[in-house]
Amino acid sequence: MLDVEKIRADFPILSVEAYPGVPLVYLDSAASSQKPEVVLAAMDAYYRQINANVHRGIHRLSEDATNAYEAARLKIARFINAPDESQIIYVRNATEGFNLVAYSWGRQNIQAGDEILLTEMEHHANLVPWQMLAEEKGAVVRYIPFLADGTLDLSRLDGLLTERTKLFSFTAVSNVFGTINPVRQLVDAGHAVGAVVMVDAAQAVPHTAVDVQAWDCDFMTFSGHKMCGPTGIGILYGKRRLLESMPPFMGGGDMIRRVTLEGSTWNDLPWKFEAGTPSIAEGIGLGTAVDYLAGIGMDNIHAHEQFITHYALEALSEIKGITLYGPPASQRAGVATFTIQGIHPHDISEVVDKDGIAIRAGHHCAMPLHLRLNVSATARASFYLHTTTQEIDKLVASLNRTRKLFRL
Amino acid sequence: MLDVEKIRADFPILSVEAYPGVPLVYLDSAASSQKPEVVLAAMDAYYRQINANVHRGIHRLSEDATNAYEAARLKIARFINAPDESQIIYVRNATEGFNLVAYSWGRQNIQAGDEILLTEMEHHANLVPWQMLAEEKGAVVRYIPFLADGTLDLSRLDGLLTERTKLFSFTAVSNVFGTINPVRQLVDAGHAVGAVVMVDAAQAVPHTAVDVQAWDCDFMTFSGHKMCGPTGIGILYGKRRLLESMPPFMGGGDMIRRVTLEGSTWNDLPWKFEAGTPSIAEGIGLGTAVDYLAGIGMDNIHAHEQFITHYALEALSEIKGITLYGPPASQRAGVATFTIQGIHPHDISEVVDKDGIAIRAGHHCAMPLHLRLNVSATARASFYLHTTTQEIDKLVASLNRTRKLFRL
Amino acid sequence: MDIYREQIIDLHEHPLNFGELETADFCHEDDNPLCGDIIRIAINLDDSGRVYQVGWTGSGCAISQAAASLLTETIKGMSLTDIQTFPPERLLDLIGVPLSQARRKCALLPLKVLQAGVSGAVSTDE
Amino acid sequence: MDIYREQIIDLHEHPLNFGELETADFCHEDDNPLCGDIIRIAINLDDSGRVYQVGWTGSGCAISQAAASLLTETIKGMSLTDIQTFPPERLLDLIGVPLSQARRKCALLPLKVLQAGVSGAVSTDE
Ligand SMILES: Cc1ncc(COP(=O)(O)O)c(C=O)c1O
Ligand SMILES: Cc1ncc(COP(=O)(O)O)c(C=O)c1O
Repeated sequence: MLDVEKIRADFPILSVEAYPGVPLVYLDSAASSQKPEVVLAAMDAYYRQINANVHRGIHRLSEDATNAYEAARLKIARFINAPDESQIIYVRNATEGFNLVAYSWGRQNIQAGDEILLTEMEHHANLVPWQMLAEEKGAVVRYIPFLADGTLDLSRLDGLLTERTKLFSFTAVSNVFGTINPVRQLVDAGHAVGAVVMVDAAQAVPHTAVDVQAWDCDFMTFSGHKMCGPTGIGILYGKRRLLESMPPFMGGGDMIRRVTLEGSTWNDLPWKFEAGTPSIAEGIGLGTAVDYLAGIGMDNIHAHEQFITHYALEALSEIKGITLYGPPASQRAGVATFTIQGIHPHDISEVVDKDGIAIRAGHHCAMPLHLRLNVSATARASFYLHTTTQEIDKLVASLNRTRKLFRL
Repeated sequence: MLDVEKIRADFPILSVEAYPGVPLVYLDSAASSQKPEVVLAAMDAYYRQINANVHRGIHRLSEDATNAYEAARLKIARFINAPDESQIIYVRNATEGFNLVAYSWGRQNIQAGDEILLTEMEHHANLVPWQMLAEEKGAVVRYIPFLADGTLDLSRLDGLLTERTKLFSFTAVSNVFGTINPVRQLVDAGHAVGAVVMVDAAQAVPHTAVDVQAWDCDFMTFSGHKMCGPTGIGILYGKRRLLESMPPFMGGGDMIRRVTLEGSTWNDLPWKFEAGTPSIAEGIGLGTAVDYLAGIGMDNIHAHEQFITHYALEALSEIKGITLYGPPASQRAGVATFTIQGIHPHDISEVVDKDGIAIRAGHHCAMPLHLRLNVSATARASFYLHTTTQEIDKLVASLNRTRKLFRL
Repeated sequence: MDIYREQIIDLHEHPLNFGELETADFCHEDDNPLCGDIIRIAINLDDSGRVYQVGWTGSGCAISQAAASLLTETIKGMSLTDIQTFPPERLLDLIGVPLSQARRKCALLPLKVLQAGVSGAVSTDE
Repeated sequence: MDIYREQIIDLHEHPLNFGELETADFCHEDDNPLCGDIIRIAINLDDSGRVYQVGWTGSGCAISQAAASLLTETIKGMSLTDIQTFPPERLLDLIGVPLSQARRKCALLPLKVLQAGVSGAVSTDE
């Protein structure tokens, strides 16, 4: 198990007070994680010692910057067991990962009448780009529904995956239910009908060991800011054959081989997809985050989150009037989403915030999921490697106080 | 005038040694600028004290993060005199600014046979996106040539701007020649034929006071990393009427108003164009950079660079076998691009680097410009508010030593 | 715990002017999709064109609900012009707790609905 | 100043095997668009299929030029198989100065051109 106190000391913000005298209890890691000292130090060192534009310079700073930036890419490739670092494309966030595939692969491969299969538990990032693509091309978007326990209704898979399905994209882990989906099984089902399969790993890579080759997915994307890395950086992974066949997404410097007034030719992977000055400090920061997580061990992190999630679901279920959404702890990641009868989630979040507790309230960028649940908003507490049972106890106590405040 | 020694103390990297015993002489600001302490401190403080996802949270960190991120937008709006901060769209870099307009405005407005007018001195960022758009739509790209002194051949303007010209995009300042183009005159000429006019301000905003309302341009873009800000952030400015009429670029969280399984509606400006978790620390860093630059005064910075550029062109012109490209110092920004007979620019850059001097060699992402000059590469020294005459002297001495090394 | 004033909790338990009107001179509904709050306000005017009856329905957080109660109570007797020029700050003052930017949207939803309703009624009249 | 070995400067002044061949068994040209270096290599083989004459032309930085001189000198007497298996490290050793990733591409351009030329020649034969 983790030495959680030692880990907490790695995160400067965890010793900050939310309000004077009120320590911060950060239970919003699923929205964005906090950053350990090493990651901040790596970015700071970059700016103080080797900051320069990459790839194009012969001077020392530019070489050092290029080496650090590309070394980070290699670390990230290893972290998700990508066959080669040229398949690791730096993007801003998971959202850009989806948009890159929708614009580049999608506009080349999706035609009128083709089907795109998603699920009803997707984040907007894995809904809107495909809806936009489908609208442009006259394609059809279909959705796998979920069951009352927040798991996918796999009995519908056979009917929904057909030879018309050109793309199948789904989340590895739901950001609302925490549901851990059977990725390999879904990838295989997609491949069986000839679909290209993309996995939303935004809530998976930060929390469990991910192996893209074991998943066998064609594309996969995630965000750095949810995994101890900085904002402004994310990763798109793709199979080489697909990435090579795709036209570029954005045009500009670095992504070209040659530009003339008549036209241009493209650079090799991964740079073909990285136009303009990249997010250099951010790439380096993410590389350091990956080192940090790997040093602790993704299996250890997962085990700790399992433990916390069990504890939290148990404790929360004692609260009167609470509804908990999603599967049992053993089938989910470190997320506990709930409503309390008679108190709007916004009010819950606002009241517990005054106890220093950061949870999220709203639709969590999953409006269709909430429409299906027939609630306009839920409250969500989410956990990470630094979460303690004491923090869960504080949340429960604060929620009980909130009920009292609302005279329930 | 500037107190350059005081300014130099603001930049931690300027006291770093390039090699043991060899101080760094950074003459590559046009590629990417160095960052003052205040900018690094602002980002560090963000991560240590208020890091959280923005816009969607009710807890204290999220509110503080949102306020800081949006306050930065307002500062940037004021810095370029935008009418309203909702017209300031955060992008990754200037390159993404062009691509956003090409994809969103361009695909909606450019048709077969339409013309896009650029210039032969453009950076790839202002070439490739339009070539890709033109190829998709069957439109035609035309180019204003430049004269021997590196200024635009304005006598060609009348013939090239016609009622077929739907878009006119040009750089305010050439990153190779340093040429300061007559922006307002060009904008007016474009508007006179009904074209939408976009300005590449990547080399302008860092170095001179820019007023988008005085320019009257329809779109304008620049990068944070060239103006004392972090990597991973840039700005697209647009006129409200245009931005409102445009479809979104990327789809995902934050840019939507409502998402259903059937389709989505879009958020207000500027968020309609900002999909997913944004570059929060980077936006805050850029806001601080703008404060820093405004505190020193853009007119003071420009005057200092004028002084340095005069000095540099004078000193460099003494070197035997040198060819200097571009207009006289009074008509250009702080850039000196040159070749030396008998030594390849890569060799020049590599040799002076060992004297601690960072200059750039290559095509500077302006291949068509170099094709027209009929050279495959040039060397470029570029200046900023911290550049001193002593640094120019060192460059000149090192270039003379380079000639000796090459037995010239 | 004084995050929410007693009054806001009171209004949450016992909203003012809550309910449909049998008939209404005009009514309007809108929502705040980002948080899911939804408000519908119905108005009856007297012969001098002033509000004499108002009812609201909807669901949402305590802030938007309290705002609906307070606003509907305050506008009784007002003319449509009074409503159209009703300053948002006045509603925020009525609520009387400090609100973040995000929650401000909740607080102002009822006013947005009301003013949109009035605009609709006025322009239909013309 | 010992950034570049004397030999590299020598080769820059007096390149080896520089020039066109009157006739050639095969020749190939390629460039490194990112830096603009361009190299063309022409080869004549003897009856046993070994290189007995080689000429190169092109322009570029001192590193790519020195590499072209050193490589063309080294391959004399080699078979096409020898050339196809010529290890890049060997060329870097011949150059003998530490090179960054960016400059490595300059150094290896002549080898890339040569091996592409050989591949073309071999596949045309078959
Ligand atoms: C004139 C000009 N335009 C556009 C760019 C592109 O900037 P970025 O690479 O930050 O997108 C640059 C810088 O490289 C530039 O100098
Ligand atoms: C499952 C899932 N997918 C995608 C995203 C989008 O991530 P980002 O906003 O960093 O692009 C998120 C996070 O918000 C998420 O939880």
